[in-house]
Amino acid sequence: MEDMNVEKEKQKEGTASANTGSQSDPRLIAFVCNWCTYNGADLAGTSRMKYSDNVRVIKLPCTGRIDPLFIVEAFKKGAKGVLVSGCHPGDCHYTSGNYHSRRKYATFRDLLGYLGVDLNRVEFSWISASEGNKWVAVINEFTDKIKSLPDKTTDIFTKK
Amino acid sequence: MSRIGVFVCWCGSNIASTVDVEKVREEAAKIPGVVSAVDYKYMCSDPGQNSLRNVIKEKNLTGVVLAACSPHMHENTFRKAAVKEGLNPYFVEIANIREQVSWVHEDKERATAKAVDLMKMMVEKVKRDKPIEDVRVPLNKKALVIGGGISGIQAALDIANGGVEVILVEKEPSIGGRMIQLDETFPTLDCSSCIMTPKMVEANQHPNIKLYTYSEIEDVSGYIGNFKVKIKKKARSVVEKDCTGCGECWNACPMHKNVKSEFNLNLSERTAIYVPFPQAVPLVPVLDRSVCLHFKKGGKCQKCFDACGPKCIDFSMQDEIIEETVGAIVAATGYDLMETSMYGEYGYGKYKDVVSGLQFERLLSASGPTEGVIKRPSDGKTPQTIVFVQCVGSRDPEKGVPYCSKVCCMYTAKHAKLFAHKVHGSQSYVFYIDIRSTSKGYEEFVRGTMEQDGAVYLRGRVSKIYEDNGKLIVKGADTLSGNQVEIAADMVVLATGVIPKKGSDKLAQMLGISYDKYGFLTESHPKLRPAESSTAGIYLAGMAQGPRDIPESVVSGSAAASKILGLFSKSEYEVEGTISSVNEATCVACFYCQRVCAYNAITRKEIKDRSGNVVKVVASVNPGLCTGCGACVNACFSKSIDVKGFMDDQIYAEIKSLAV
Amino acid sequence: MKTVLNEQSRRNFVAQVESMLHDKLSKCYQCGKCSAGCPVNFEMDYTPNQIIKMTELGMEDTVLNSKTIWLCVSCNTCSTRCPKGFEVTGIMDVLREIAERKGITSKTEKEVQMFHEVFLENVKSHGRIFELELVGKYKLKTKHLFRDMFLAPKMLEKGKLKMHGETISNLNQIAKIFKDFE
Amino acid sequence: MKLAYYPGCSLKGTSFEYEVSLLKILEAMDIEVKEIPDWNCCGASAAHSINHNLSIALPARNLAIAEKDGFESVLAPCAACSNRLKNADYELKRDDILKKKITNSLEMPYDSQMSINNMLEFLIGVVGKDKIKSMVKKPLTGLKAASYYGCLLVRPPKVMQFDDPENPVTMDELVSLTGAEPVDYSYKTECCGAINSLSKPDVVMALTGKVLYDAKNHGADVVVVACPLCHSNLDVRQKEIERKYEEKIGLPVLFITELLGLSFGITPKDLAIDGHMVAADRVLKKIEELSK
Repeated sequence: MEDMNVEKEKQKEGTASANTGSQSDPRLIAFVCNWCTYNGADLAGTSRMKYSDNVRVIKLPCTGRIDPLFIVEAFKKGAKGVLVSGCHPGDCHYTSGNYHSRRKYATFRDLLGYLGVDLNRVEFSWISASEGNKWVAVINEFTDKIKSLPDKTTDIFTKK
Repeated sequence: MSRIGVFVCWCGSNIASTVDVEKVREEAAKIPGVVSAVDYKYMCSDPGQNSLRNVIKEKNLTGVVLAACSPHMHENTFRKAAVKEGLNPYFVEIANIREQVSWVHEDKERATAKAVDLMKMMVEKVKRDKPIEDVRVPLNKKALVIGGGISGIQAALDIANGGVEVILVEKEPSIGGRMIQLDETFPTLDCSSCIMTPKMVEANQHPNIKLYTYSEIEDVSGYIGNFKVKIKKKARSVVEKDCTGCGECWNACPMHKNVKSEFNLNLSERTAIYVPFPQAVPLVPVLDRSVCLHFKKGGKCQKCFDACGPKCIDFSMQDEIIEETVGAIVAATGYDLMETSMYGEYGYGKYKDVVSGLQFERLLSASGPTEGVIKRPSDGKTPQTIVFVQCVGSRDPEKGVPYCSKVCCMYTAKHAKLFAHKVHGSQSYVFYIDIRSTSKGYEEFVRGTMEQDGAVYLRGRVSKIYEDNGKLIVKGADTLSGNQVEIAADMVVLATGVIPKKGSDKLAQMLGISYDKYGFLTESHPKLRPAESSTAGIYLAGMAQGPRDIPESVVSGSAAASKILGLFSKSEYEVEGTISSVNEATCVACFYCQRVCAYNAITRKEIKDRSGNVVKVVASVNPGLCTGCGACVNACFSKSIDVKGFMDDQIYAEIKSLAV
Repeated sequence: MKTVLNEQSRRNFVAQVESMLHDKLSKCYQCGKCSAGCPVNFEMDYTPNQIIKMTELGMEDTVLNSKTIWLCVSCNTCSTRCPKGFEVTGIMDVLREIAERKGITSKTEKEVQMFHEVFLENVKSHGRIFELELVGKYKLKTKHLFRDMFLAPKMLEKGKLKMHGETISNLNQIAKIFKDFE
Repeated sequence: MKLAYYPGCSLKGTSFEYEVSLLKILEAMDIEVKEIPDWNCCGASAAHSINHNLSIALPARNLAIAEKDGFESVLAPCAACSNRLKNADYELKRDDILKKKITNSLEMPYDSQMSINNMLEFLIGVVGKDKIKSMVKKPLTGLKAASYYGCLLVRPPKVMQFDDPENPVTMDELVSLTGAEPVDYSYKTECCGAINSLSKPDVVMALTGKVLYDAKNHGADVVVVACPLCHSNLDVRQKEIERKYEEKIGLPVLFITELLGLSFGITPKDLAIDGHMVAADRVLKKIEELSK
């Protein structure tokens, strides 16, 4: 019990300025589509589910709008992890935007790796408007995963 | 220079209990360009909206950020309020600090920090907002209906009765489609001709309907409100306006054998110059040049020409291309029945007395090849025992299609019923897997076939049909009693499955609308937009969308018509302004954007000099078709396309604002 | 099992059953609720709904020789709950009666059949049931001499089994009924 | 009203306790019934199983005699008898051809005006709750009694026209009148298999066992019946069932008339309760203790 309090205190100390972007309190950016995942996140809210507060959401019309360079830019600006999430395959509001996004990322991965981004720090998921619980799970798991990665600033955006 | 106002909403305690709203307001005030930062208990309330309007007016704001609930809740509310003060509605941005902050986090300090971040992001975004005007597309108030079956006719009549001009195009020599081939219709047993023929005549005579039969769509371009359509009117060899439909020509035609009647599904013969059936609309024959002796034997035979009183036979007639501009299109291309050649075990084609359900309709029909007396094709005798086999091709992923054809349960019950009515003392057996009878009066109809008309239903598929001593031996199963059953029948009727009309996929490609893996046209939304195709201005009706019965086809025809009448009730079509636009100066005309566009919204545009020489080709966005998804933006190599409301510089600014 | 449907004999059999049943076989839509609630389903060779279907298909031999018709305890659960109001219990009576008339002896359930026969003989000879005689004759006929015999002494002691039966006075009338309807 | 009484064979034999107790409580309530003269067996389960016409003709004779003797109402305490009498009446009403054949054979007319009552209908409908309530001298407070209706009283409902076939309550109401507590359990109307009692004892024990164990598991001290065939299975075969399923039951099975008799203060001996195979001693002792 005491230990936990100590832990909590520590956490608070570390976040005096809230989200220093350090490895222990990483800044995460989520690029989500307006129709499925943004609504899924809203549903988590209306259902009063609780999840990690490290994430910042950037809303786009569709995952098909996500330029891979947005991901690069996010890491450049100090994000420790980037999440891309849209409608499930076949459910895209714009018929096929999420397929474009998926295909683009498949080819873009290698380039990210070449740039020195640990590919564990980028995640793709499909979260529908009815999956508030999935949004919560994905955010929490992703945050934990990023926190567990080796704390080397060189991991991100530095050519090895 | 931006003059931004930030409004932080408490939402009572919904936000204020977890987010330090005053802190958010203080942080907002520090941002360069923010000239006003206030917090208020309920921004969405009337006083809240009034304060928003007052500040816009007093501080002459160029942009507004509301740190409040989800944009999906009140974005429109605040945009409307802003518009009242003369602000472009797209200069209002929402930072979602309720659904995505106060309701999902507990640590007030950290939640406040996140709320500040989201507010800052939106301030950066709104600084870069450009005014967006909704797009208005002019409408050509004329509709094209493709397909002259019941759903197409219904759509055409409804549109025409709404006072709008309609062009109705039918591939076959007569309108009427599949329905006019049917005998009586379930569950009321009213005769198909009796209820269909008046509609056909009405369509033909309607002042607002222009009818093209024996015609096909050659090309479609354009977009909602402005479709350019090319219709190929095939050479009929008969001058329509002069023909009286007297029949002298086909009576004179020497080719009265060996040519099978398509309308009667090969159960009878027709002449080279013919009308498919006596009630055809228009009652004008077509000369089938592939079998006509005049064309096969170098012009010697001209018996029809000689017989024709008004001299309207024209052997030299050519195909004609007609161009029309329409504002909306209905695709009602209908269906075909599955070929059963892959069912060798059922002997269709091998045994004359194994017929399809549609053939049996013709045998039942008073205007059919047997004048409504049920005679089996092999020897013309009236069958005493008929076995009906359901789900032939349907629900058979191995050989046929996995889906249910929906109408077979009902028409088989109808067949068995009419057989019992017409042949006294006869017996029918029906092999089925499930009985699907879900509309009004349907279940009672099927039960009546069993309980009043004595049809014996056996739950199971048929494995094989073979001939033995003049009888068709049907080997089936009755899974309910667990028995293999063998029945000696005089005739077998196969309820063949429904597939999309041949060539409807090509038409769909021409129209730029999507279709599923079977070829059925797909709805814009399977539940909420069932009458719309994926492309604005193109609507769907009838079996082209998937198996359905007559009432449903009529409903879908009317639904498409009402959508079009609704569309045409305004002078212009309005499109949300958040669409893509091309920077023609930098576009290199690679057209990668065109490839990713799911809406065919990108077209080639030629830029000409004063003397009319093409100096440059660029991509151009059709505002009538663009939905603003932004896929093209990412496909562009030269960064020449951007999507309004979500422009590159805005998103980069948002990311930058989150820098740590 | 393989069945070759003979249309004429199917129709004859269906007509016979339906006239005795005062109900139509085609009413049954095979939902299986009868079989679902049947308390003796576990012992049957065909479920009640199968019996109905096979009767409709004219599978006379199969249904008349089935165990099911003799195992049915006439509890009427099936008929009571039948959504189509079909006489499920009734069809069992009808099929038993047809089997009896045809002289078909159930191979596996002959005890049931014999009990009914012995019972009616008992009624025929006394007008009422003389239980000791009924049991005795049944046991002789089925050769199950010792089954349930352990119950007898105590039942005798309790007075449940009477040593003498009652015979009604107007036995002639009973004889006439049997003559007219047997 | 002249009340005819059709005892049926069981009440003169294996279920004599039923008749003894019935006549005792009728006497206590001062109600007179008259046995149908020269009645014959209704044919019960056997006749309808193999000879439909006989199954109508046999009970029809009893009804015709009763009618001829001027009765309007008949009490058939045996559930099987009342079931067959009602069935015969039903068939004669709907099948004119059969009716003609049968009345010809009997050489007696039958007008189909007879009201046929099973035991429960008789007690609630003819005697009346108030009368019964007024007779209760020794309320059986604290006794838990599971009413077992079986099949024949309630099914088929269109013929029996008695209570709710899926959830009958008439006997439970009578149980409540005695002061005892009705037990709610799941096998109230499940079949005990009586028709095949002698010919398929294994099946019958399986069915009867379920009823007894379920009643016991729901806390019953005693099972109450209104059918001699049910009684035979539940009582006479109970020991055997215990042996077969290796679990003690020990539930006395009383006729509803016996339960009423006890509450009227009639001695168990006068009600012939000692005629049952499963001794009711413990329950009787409990009743004695509770009444103190």
